[in-house]
Amino acid sequence: MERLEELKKALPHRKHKHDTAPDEHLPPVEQSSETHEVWAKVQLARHPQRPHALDYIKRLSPDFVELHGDRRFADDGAMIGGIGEFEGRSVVLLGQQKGRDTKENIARNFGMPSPEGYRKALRLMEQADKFRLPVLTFIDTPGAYPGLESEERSVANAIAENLMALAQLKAPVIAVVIGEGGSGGALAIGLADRMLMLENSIYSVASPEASASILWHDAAKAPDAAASMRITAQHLHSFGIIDEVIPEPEGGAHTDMLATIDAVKAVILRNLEEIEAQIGDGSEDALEMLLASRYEKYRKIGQWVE
Amino acid sequence: MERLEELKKALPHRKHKHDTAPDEHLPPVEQSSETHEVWAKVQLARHPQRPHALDYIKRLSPDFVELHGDRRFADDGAMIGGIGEFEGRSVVLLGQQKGRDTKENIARNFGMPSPEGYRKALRLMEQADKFRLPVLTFIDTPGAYPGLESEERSVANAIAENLMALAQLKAPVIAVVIGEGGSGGALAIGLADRMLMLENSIYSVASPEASASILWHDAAKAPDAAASMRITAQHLHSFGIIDEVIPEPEGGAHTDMLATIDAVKAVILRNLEEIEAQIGDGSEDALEMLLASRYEKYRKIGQWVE
Amino acid sequence: MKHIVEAVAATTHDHHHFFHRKSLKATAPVRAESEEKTSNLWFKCPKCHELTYVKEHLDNFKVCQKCRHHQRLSARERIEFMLDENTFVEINSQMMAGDPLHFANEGEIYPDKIKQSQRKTGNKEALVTGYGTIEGQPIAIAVADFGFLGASMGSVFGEKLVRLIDLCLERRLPLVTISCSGGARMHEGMFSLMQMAKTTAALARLGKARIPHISILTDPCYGGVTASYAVVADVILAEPGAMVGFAGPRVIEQTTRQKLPAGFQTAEFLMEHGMVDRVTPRRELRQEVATLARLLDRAAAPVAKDNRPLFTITLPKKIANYQ
Amino acid sequence: MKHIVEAVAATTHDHHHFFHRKSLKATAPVRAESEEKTSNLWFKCPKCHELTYVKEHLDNFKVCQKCRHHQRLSARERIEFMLDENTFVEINSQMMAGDPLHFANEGEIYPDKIKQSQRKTGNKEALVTGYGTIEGQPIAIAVADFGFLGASMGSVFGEKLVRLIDLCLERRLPLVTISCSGGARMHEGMFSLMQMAKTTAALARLGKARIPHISILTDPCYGGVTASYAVVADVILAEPGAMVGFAGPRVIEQTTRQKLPAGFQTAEFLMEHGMVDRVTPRRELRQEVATLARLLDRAAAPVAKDNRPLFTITLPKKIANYQ
Ligand SMILES: [Zn+2]
Ligand SMILES: [Zn+2]
Repeated sequence: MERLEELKKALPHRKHKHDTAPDEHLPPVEQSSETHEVWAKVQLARHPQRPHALDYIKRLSPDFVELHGDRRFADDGAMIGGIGEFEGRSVVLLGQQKGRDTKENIARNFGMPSPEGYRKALRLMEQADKFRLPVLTFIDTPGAYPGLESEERSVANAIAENLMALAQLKAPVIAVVIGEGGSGGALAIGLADRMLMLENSIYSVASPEASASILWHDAAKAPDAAASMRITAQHLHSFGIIDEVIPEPEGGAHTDMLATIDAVKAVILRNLEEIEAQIGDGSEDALEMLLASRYEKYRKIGQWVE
Repeated sequence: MERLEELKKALPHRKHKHDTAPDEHLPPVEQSSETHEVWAKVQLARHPQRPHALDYIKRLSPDFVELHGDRRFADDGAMIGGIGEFEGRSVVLLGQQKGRDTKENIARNFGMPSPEGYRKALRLMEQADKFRLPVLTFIDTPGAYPGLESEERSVANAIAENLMALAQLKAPVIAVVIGEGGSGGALAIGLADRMLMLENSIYSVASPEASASILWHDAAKAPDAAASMRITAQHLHSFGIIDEVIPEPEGGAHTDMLATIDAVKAVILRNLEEIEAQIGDGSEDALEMLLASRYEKYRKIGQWVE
Repeated sequence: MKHIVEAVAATTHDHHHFFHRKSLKATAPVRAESEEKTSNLWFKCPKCHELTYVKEHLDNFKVCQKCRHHQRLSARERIEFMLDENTFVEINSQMMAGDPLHFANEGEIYPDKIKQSQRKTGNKEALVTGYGTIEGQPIAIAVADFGFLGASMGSVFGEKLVRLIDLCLERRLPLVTISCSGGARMHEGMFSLMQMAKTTAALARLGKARIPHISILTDPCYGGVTASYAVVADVILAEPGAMVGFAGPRVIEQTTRQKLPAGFQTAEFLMEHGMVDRVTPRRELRQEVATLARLLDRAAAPVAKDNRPLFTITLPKKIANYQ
Repeated sequence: MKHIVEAVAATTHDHHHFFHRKSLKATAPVRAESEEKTSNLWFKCPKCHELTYVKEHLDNFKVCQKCRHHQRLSARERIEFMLDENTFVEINSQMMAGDPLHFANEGEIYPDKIKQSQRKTGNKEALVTGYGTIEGQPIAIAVADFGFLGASMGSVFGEKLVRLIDLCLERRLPLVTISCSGGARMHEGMFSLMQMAKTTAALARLGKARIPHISILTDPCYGGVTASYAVVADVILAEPGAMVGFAGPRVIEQTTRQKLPAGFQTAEFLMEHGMVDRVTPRRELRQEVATLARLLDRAAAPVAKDNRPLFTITLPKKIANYQ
């Protein structure tokens, strides 16, 4: 599997062109070995001992102060938010948080946020905008919680308003997929200047299981769905949808939590410093340009023929 | 009673000074006739046939489009909001709405808004700020609904956030007390450039009944509380807390709804045109000055000794 | 329950003059929804099984006179109904989906699925965009067609909407979106998910320019569309009975084992929960949207302190050539 | 339930060194709350009836070691506890209430009620304002004193807070408010209600200048204060068990006949309902407020496109003479 991995990485990173037919064909899907390899990544992405959002947050920002509640309805344990210092500057940190054991998983709804979780994030995004604080987000969720109350209090509205806030946030935004990037529920804290993914993390429009049941009415075919839906960090990097793949220790992040977290920390810092250099004194003009380039980043994503 | 009324009106309108001891004494409270006269006003303010917010809104803005919901939790029938045309310009209209009969009163919670009612108003204030639309508010409520759920979803937060939005709203804001101005629940749509009151309307820090039970542990003493708490339009005008008292037809607004509404309409239009003249082309500088003068209006309210 | 045809005709007739002279042309194919169809002459309402002359049904914009059931409309029908006659100018009509994932499903490749939908709907993609007037009010309009792969949002859907927003920014045209969607365009994977961010980020620019966005939610509307541009609007209208939500009822029942209440995720449910501004019957939509656009269209472009535009909108060079 | 005094002293003692060297001076009168007081030597917790040496009780900032009941503090005690020693500079200490309504209640006139409270608390009014440092972090601070007419908000309360905000604007000092209130200052009628608008409008200017406001809610906090400046803050902390709400429990029960749940309107209830950022034990407040102020104090003043200040703050001339 590693060999294929090397081969994959050797592929030149193609800056996808959005307004002409895809000029070269991706290698066809060899059902078995590709499926097997991708599914291994899915299992690593979901590994119970994989570092979670709070593990990163507390290491990157030792004096992190968690801030609770959406000031409307409730506090949601599946979404962590707060402020802290990161390498000498104040930042807002956000992340979906899974539980380590059943008890914590129940308290945190298995990392599946409800509308109030996204609205807590919204409130903190608005605070970041007010004080011009960079925002670091750690994405790790199977998706937004699909419950009756999520529809009553409109998780759809909450996700959309987060996207609006992130699109207008006048400070650097850096998002990292550290495990599972579950559809819109992940994207709701994932509209950023830099989109990073850990090597064995996944990010998909629908979970492999959901995709399999939609496509073949058989959730058991999740591995096939995972392969054909191109949900790995490498695939998404090749599509230009994410900006950088962060290597993990051999065998996956859970084998060496600290090394993984410090690797992520270094990549975040480099990307943040690059953006801060562009912003310079943080004048309104410079921040308008930041928003313009953030917009262009998403404007370019898509393939069509005219 | 009218004679006393004339006499009252004849009193020169005193611009109260905030930083020196009140130089002349208000006439002492003659318990009976003053109390009787004030209580008559309270009853007129609460008259079941008195014109309600929607009566004004529909006459001032025939093409009024009501907009529902706070986009967070629910729609509240006790608060009306929407947009419409008023004398050639687009405006946002807000008001607390009482019911005409028991059925409607139950649907509208007797004009006592819940947190979602204030948050609907907040959303429309933000829309008015976005499109620089003047805001006209019609105040008529016994107060915010004092319920278990009002505390769960924090009506206090909702009121405070409305005050913040109104303080920063970059367009003219004109508020009119058309009936009962019930404490913070009324003020939540009442931070304005111009504060108007109908002649027989009342505006108080607590309802006469509540004041009586606080002061004398006897709600039946409401008439005495009403008199000593200075809650009439005339009193508040003399304190400089409101800017203008709008005369009502003889016997009260309910005796001639149309005449009352048109009187209110004329006063609103005059005040709005005055503010619009100051704003001129609506440049950011002009709007900053509008906010500064709105701030000064409230900064001056208060009497103390140094 | 069989109505006397005349009575039906009579009542429908009365209704007729309530509408302005517009009505859906009889030529429009009456099969946006897989209803039982008795014959070309009669239309049978899927909800109350009332029989109506097809002509009458079209005159009433495919709304059942008896039970008010709002039948789905294709994008063409919707545009024809909403816009003043002959004012619609379509833009970017030729854009077609790519195939970034080389997607194949049970032997059928994505490009073939696209061709099927094109034949079925007459559109090249699920979103039709352009500009025109409603009751004389100039607007830009984007209409989703459920007939085209369930109006799923893929790269073309996103790019066409964003180009329409460029037009709105350039000409200060209010934006009207009429949405329905079965969810993401699975065939385009993460390209599809990212359209949520792309379209919403474009709306952020529209908002900063103080140009209004009026969104109309029509049956059915789920997933990425509902969680992006369709609910970030100055006014959100929904058609009566339209089913609108994020997760589908089946998924919710499976995940939570909860019994879903009657009327769950209907437009009325959303209204009660504060999520839409109004539930507006189809025949009142034209008037209401025109009024709202007119009221909100007056805001001047934002001017900075020194009267320089508050921000410069970088528009792609290609706005000129639209067709 | 009587504890062996040594044990109490021992446990208290252990706790002692956990705190920085600060502790409330023994001289501070231990009667902010009308608790049963066994003698000057002992303090009996009103909640769990635990007996503690007064000295120990003061060392623990009047928090019961057994049940964590947070006893109310006067403004002086609060300032002494929160600020680094000898750094507090009081401003506007001489402002006193007027009597706009010539208020009399059962033969007692308002000015006399004021004098009573002044004797009782040593303050001229219910709000004490000034500036100093917390763990070295410079801040401006406003503390309400429940002993002064129930910390009801009248003209002086409002004006002193707004003048403190002027100071914050002038020196870019983070604002810390420590609130408690029984509600409006009935004696000043509508002048009191209007302080809600006045104080919140001042916070709007503070926010525009990107100067942080950290609000601490302490027991009890109701009415106008809770529905204005105290909940419009960048961070809201609440002391454990503090009762915070808008309408009092009695009023709610009378109006709705509803049975109120256990813990209704406690700080923990607010946290569960998303209304406060943290419930912070008293002895952790200093550290937490200092950290939050430091983190949020770094934002530069907002600069317009041409680097002119985004807005000019008109400060009243009188900022200079404070005392
Ligand atoms: Zn029917
Ligand atoms: Zn105790």
